[in-house]
Amino acid sequence: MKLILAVIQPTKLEAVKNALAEVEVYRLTAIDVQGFGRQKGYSEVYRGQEFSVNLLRKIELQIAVNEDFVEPTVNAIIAAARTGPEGQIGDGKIFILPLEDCIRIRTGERGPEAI
Amino acid sequence: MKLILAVIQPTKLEAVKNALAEVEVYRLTAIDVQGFGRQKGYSEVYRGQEFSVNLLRKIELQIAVNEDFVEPTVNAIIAAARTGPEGQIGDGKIFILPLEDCIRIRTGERGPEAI
Amino acid sequence: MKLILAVIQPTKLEAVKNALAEVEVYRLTAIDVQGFGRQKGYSEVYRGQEFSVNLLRKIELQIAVNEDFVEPTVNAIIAAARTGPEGQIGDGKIFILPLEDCIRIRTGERGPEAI
Amino acid sequence: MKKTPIPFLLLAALALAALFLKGSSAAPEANGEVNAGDTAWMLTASALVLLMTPGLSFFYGGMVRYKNVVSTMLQSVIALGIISLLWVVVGFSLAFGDSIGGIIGNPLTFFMFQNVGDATAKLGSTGGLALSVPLLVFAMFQLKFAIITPALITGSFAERVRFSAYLLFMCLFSLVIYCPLAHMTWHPDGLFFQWGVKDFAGGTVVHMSAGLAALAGAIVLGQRTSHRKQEAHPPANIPYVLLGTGMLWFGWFGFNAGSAVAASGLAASAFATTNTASAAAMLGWIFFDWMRGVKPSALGACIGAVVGLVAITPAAGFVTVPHSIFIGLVAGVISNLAVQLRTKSKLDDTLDVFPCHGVGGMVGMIMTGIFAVEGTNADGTPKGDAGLFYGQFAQFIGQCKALVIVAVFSFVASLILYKLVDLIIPLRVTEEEEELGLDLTQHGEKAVSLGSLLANGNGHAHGNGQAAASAAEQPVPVSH
Amino acid sequence: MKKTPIPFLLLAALALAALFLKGSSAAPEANGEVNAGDTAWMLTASALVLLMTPGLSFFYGGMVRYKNVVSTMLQSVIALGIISLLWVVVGFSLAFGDSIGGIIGNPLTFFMFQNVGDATAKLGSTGGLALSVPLLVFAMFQLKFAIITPALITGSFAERVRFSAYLLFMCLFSLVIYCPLAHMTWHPDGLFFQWGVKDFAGGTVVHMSAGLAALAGAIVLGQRTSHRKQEAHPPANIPYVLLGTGMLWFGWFGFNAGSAVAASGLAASAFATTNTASAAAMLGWIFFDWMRGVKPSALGACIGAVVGLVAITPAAGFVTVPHSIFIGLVAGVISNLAVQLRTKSKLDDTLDVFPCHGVGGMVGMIMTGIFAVEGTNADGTPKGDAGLFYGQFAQFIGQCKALVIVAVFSFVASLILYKLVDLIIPLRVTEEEEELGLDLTQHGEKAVSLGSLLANGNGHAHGNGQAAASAAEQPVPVSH
Amino acid sequence: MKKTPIPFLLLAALALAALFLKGSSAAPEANGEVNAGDTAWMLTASALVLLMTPGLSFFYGGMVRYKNVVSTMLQSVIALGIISLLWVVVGFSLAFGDSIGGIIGNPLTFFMFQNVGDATAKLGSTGGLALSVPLLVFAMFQLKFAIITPALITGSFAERVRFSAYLLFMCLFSLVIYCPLAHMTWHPDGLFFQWGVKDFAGGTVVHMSAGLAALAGAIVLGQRTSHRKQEAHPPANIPYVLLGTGMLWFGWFGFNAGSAVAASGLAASAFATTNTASAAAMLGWIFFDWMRGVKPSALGACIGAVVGLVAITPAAGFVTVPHSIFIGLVAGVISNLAVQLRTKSKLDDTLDVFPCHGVGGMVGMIMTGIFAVEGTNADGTPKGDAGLFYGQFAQFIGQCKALVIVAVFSFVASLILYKLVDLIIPLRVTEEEEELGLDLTQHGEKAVSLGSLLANGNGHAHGNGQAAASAAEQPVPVSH
Ligand SMILES: Nc1ncnc2c1ncn2[C@@H]1O[C@H](COP(=O)(O)OP(=O)(O)O)[C@@H](O)[C@H]1O
Ligand SMILES: Nc1ncnc2c1ncn2[C@@H]1O[C@H](COP(=O)(O)OP(=O)(O)O)[C@@H](O)[C@H]1O
Ligand SMILES: Nc1ncnc2c1ncn2[C@@H]1O[C@H](COP(=O)(O)OP(=O)(O)O)[C@@H](O)[C@H]1O
Repeated sequence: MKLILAVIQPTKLEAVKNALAEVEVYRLTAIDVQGFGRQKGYSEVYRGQEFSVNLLRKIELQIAVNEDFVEPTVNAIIAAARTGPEGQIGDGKIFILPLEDCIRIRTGERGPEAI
Repeated sequence: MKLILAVIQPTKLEAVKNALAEVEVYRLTAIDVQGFGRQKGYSEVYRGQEFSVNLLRKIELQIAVNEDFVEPTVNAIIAAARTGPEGQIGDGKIFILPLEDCIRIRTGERGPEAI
Repeated sequence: MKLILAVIQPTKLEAVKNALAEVEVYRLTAIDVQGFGRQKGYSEVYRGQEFSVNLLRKIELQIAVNEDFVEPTVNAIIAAARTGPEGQIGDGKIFILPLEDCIRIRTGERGPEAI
Repeated sequence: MKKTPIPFLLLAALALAALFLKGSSAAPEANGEVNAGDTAWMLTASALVLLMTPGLSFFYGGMVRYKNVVSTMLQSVIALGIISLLWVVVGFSLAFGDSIGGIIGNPLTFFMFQNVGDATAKLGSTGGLALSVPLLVFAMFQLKFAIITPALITGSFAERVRFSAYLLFMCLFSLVIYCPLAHMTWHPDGLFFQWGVKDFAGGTVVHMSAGLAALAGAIVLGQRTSHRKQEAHPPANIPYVLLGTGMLWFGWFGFNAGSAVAASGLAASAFATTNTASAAAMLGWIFFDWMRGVKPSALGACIGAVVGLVAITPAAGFVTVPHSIFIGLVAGVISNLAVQLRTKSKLDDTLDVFPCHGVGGMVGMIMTGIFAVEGTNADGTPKGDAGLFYGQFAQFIGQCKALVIVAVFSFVASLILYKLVDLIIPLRVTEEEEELGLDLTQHGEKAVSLGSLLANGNGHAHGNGQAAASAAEQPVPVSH
Repeated sequence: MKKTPIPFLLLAALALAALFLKGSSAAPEANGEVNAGDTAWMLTASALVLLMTPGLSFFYGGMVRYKNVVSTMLQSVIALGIISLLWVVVGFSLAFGDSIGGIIGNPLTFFMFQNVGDATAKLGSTGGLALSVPLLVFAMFQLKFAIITPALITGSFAERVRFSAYLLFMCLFSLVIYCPLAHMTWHPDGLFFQWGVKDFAGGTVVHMSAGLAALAGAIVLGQRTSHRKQEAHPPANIPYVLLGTGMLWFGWFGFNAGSAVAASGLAASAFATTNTASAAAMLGWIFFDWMRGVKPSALGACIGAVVGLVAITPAAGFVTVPHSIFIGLVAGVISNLAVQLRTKSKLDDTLDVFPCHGVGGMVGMIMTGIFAVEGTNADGTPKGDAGLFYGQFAQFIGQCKALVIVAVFSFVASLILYKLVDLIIPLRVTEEEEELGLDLTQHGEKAVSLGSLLANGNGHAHGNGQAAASAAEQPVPVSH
Repeated sequence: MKKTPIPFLLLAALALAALFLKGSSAAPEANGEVNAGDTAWMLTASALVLLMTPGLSFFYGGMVRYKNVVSTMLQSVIALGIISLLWVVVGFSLAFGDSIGGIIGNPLTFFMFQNVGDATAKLGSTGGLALSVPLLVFAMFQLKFAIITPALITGSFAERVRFSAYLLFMCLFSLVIYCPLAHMTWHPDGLFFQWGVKDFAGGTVVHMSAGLAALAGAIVLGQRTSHRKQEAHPPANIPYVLLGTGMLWFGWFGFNAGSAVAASGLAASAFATTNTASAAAMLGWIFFDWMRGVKPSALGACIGAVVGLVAITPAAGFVTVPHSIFIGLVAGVISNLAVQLRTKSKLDDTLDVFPCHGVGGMVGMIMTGIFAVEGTNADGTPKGDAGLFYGQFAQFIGQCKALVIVAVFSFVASLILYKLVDLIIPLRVTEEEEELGLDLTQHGEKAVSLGSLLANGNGHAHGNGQAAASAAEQPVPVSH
């Protein structure tokens, strides 16, 4: 089992969810995050002074999947989360972590069953 | 060492915290998340049109523990986070990740000591 | 590759970001979290009754790095996130997780290249 | 959701009926007695009192939890719609029409505001109430009082009442409880008026009636699930409460000083006592908290100020400015204690409507009986209506009598109305809807969207209502 | 960002010019005809109407998405600045100066408010409009109408208009469309006034002109990207909408009852019909929703109430109270249907300004033609200006004529003005700025900072505007 | 927390004392000179000025950081409580009682509002101020000015002042600085009044006194820790600032046009100049920003508008409308520059009270000396009190003299008062409390709870105050 973390543009959430549904990944957890990366920020004004802000809002998806779903999931995310055919700076990252166990609270099931 | 991620119902936070304290787990980090799972959403109205929302608010707990605390922690969470005796869809999941190292910033201690 | 999770005081974010930049770590993802640890909370008043709150706001940084960046990153965080020379309760924790793969959505690159 | 045509059909029927009534002329000619200065003030005062209802919606809306903010606010604001129409149709007549036994007005006197424009500016069989403003202005001014009264009640059953049931209750309350009380108290042929009961701007009619109906409501609807579980109920937005308090205080000048129905010395006096009592109660509340070791809070200051406004309401034009300090302070401390008692009890009066408006109104009525200064008759002789403080008893006893009657009547009658409504439409939402919040389940709305996932999705559906065993994939069933 | 000196230089030039005009005396002596009561009411009414503009900013600001709240609000509030100055310089003259062919006022009559203080309180060649208040009060009262009209339009192109282009458009709209319409309708020598068209407080001048300009604006600017993609547009803050509605309702008493320009029975009547129509439309809207299976929402109640206020505006002083129920209900239902139609169409009138103000204004004008009661001449003979309902046709036909002329004129003229402005400054921001939100890109601000990372950083810059292939590390280019 | 009984005991003692004063009669009979129209306007104006204080609380509260919103708001609102009572007890007497040497009023003249109801509507030994409204109305109108003045100061030491110390300072400021200034300026026997200093509605009394006390406060309390560290201070809520500005602008019509103390041409004139100056300053501020390459912001527009209102305050009834454009623009630009200077300095005047109110008030006083038009005596002869612009010098010099005296007096006296207070109660909270925010540490409250973890828990306690070496598990020590 793996835990996939995908940091994406907030505007792509809907598209990614749909793409995941097509590869039969229906369950995930989403988190509001702020990214610092190569993409640069913008400036704000306060009391007549401009100051710059370099946090950019992103969404992180956490998706626990069984081994054979890893590649389809990754590919679905890449396809749906890319801005334009060539992608844009700030489009995000996917991280794959080993997942040792998974438990469904409702039933107490464990392991691949519970994903 | 393991890092336990537990996605639970927001209403269960208090109960889970108490259950963890009973097994002597006092430290944890909590995050507001949104879950997509089997539990379905609700509908909203805007300018006379109804539209449906399928994100549901959850809380994710991140708990770093030493090996021998893993099972007690998992059991405590399951017991406290379940809705009713049989559990409900939407009650959540627990994920167990391997944790290679842990450092206490205050002292610089590392490893199981620092958990 | 490793995924470093660092829970820090919100007031230290700026300092930690700068310290990381000095060791050439520019990319990271930040999350608002609430911590329960040894540091205690405060009390609130509502309709004339006081009640206590024991969640404390923290920031969690998620930083994916290649092996040789792990130690510099950890050291930079420790140095910048500590309150005062001796540190304070509540200064936070760093967790190091194994990271199996990393994919840049924009280009599709994988592995250490994509970090 | 279910299609619910009845409200619209009733409204449409009303509009059609109204169509075929030759109304009074659009612009009633001011007769000789109309004074432009007084009219200017009364138009202003009417507008000010209108603003109190949105003010109340913020005062209440900021105190409930984030998931019930919109519903709580709408419960106040909707009264602007419902009561405005009821008032035009029969409400004003029931309150100020020709008296039927001193208990209620004749519903036909001003049915559909017929005759309001044409009426001479006198009310009462002996012309007891002679106005220097168009009757239409008086009718609109009084309307604003009728609007805010049911809105006040909503604080007690907030976070669990069903919207449709509340609408029905509001209509019944207004016709069956509010209008008779207004008639008895303010119509020159009304029972209390004849007895000489002093209620300057609505201590009984508005605040006690609302406060007692609130008490009955909290009892009938029962505790919120979260209250039973002793969960914390963090107020959604304290700045809203501060804003609401500011709007209420501002509007209350219309309420109290407007009750002089003229831009006169009496209005000035009511203005001054109102401001002073409110100030004293505001400080009284938070200083009392401070004395018992609780931090002086903004919420406390706001609630205190409103209690002061409530308590001075019946007394405003009858007492002196220095005495209004005393009245405000006493009311603030008594309501503060009443809230503490309520907190320790099992009564779930969500926003303390009874301890604040009910108790505050009673304190005000009694204080009026104590501190009222003596009036003079037309021939200059004293009226003998001074308060206990000035060594006279009659007024005080009269006030107490009215107080008891109003309290009992309001409480019992509302109890009956709640039960009646509950038979037709269940008053309380399901436990699941309560958990999800009324905003979402009653109105399909969320108060705030900050663009983040979190602030967007509220309502942590915990699915108690779902078939527990089957893994049913249906949406959370949300009733209308 | 780019330094943009022109606005400041223009303003400075104006201030210098103003300096060397010997103004009228500071405190115009009230001549004998000035009535303190009427003046008291009109000062109050002017202040009330001023408050409508901040009220509108909340009504609109709460409905847009979180990232455009500040810009939407500022678009209303800035009108207080721009139009106030324009009005002093030439606006009031163009609207109420000596008539040039019944179409527009002479810009020199009250240029820079010269002569306003000294003028006798009469307007029109035959003294058709005799005031009992200082002309200066009338000028300030009318100013508030001129302010809110362009502010109303902003709802239609919200979330995508460039601030600087909007400022330019607002100036032109006010001078070229608003002032002539005000002149024709309300100046005694104006065309419509002469025809006997009835528009009590601005059904054509304010609401139809704004509504049609809004329609043109939505067409010229085109759909928001998010609208084209059919994304959800969750309203940022529903309590803001409720607050705005409360402020608008409150202020509208100044708007409508103030249009009697006296604290009179006519003011009382306008006050009453205004309140009643708004109540009927509020309920009409949500009950109609409910009937078709949509939950009764706070947003619906608010929009409904405002539609009722719009529709009664031209009729307020001319119809009876019972008829105002009918007017409010009909307007509420028609606008509700119009919004539904618009939602299904591709027209992106962000906040439904056309279906609410445009259509509401038209309904009001027609209703005035139907329900106006007959006026009387000085000698007591009837004027023959009653509505269709009373069996007379002339007034109704006159109203329709005016309606068509105003609609066509407002629509076509705004279309031209938009195109003109667009040549000078592009009306629409870039797609990237739209995505980031106008708050950040036009004003460098964020509505709310809750201290968390999330609420702090808004604007999820998706970088469409960046050179796609090169990995350029420049900040997102944000135009002024 | 610690039990703090003193405030309550003082309040209770006051209420008891008040009890045994035979107050003046409740409803002062209007004597022959009372005009209902003027009274209507002044009642309204008093209510309007009251609303300015909640307005200010939003204006300020929206600009501080999220963790100090409630405390900043309460610091304004609490003045409604404190000053209202002080004013009744001795404040009004000190300001408008029989003059003691032209410096201060006799505290017994209207002690506990005795004699206010009965007083003839004349003030001053030679009856210099003859009112057409009940003296009680005038007293309430003036009260509202006394309330807002200390509230204005709070912007300068926001985010670090201790609540209890502030309460004490406010009382002293009001009695020692505000009342004498009001007496000298507005009482017919007052020093400045006798000199012929023109201050229509409080340029010196209200704005300069507050502005200079603010400067002293910022100096005495010192920089916020976050300011020293040059952290960003994102404003919590810009819509609040817009709302506050709207309420202030609305209320300011009461402030300035009400200062005519009649519904007269003078009121109309003050109304018009007020609106115009505010508009000019609003645009001046943001257009000036734009010219120097800073985006035109909502915050800028709001601050600009308020500066315009401040600057026109002393001049409102004395200058012409065209000149008010110039006054507004100049004030806007000067304050904008002053804020820029302040930003570069180490002075931590949190919300720029000195650059806005202090400087704005000074600009207004000088402008009055320049642009005042000549008054006429009762016999029609000119008073010789015109401004520099009209070629006369005396008035201008007089204005400058008063300006210097008021500035020095307010600054020095407040400096002493701060030091005094600091001896009794430390003015500043601990560094730890500052970090946690005043909402939590002073009042135990949080502005907003959105139901998420994040928005619930604010205050990121970093525990500086904890014993560093020992791993003490005590709660963060939070002083009262
Ligand atoms: N090494 C990393 N560790 C943690 N988060 C990262 C890392 N690299 C990128 N991210 C996340 O992904 C987002 C997009 O990264 P960015 O650098 O803009 O992409 P790219 O690598 O395509 O240039 C960042 O805002 C950040 O949230
Ligand atoms: N495979 C998964 N990956 C990530 N998060 C998950 C996954 N499965 C469940 N979750 C989280 O747990 C929550 C509860 O899941 P749900 O599907 O309702 O439970 P169940 O498995 O009992 O039907 C979801 O809302 C989601 O946040
Ligand atoms: N075992 C843990 N698992 C998850 N989070 C932890 C753990 N220990 C500490 N944290 C996080 O780190 C923060 C600081 O912890 P704290 O106990 O105050 O530090 P210390 O270990 O120095 O006493 C906590 O608020 C919590 O968010």
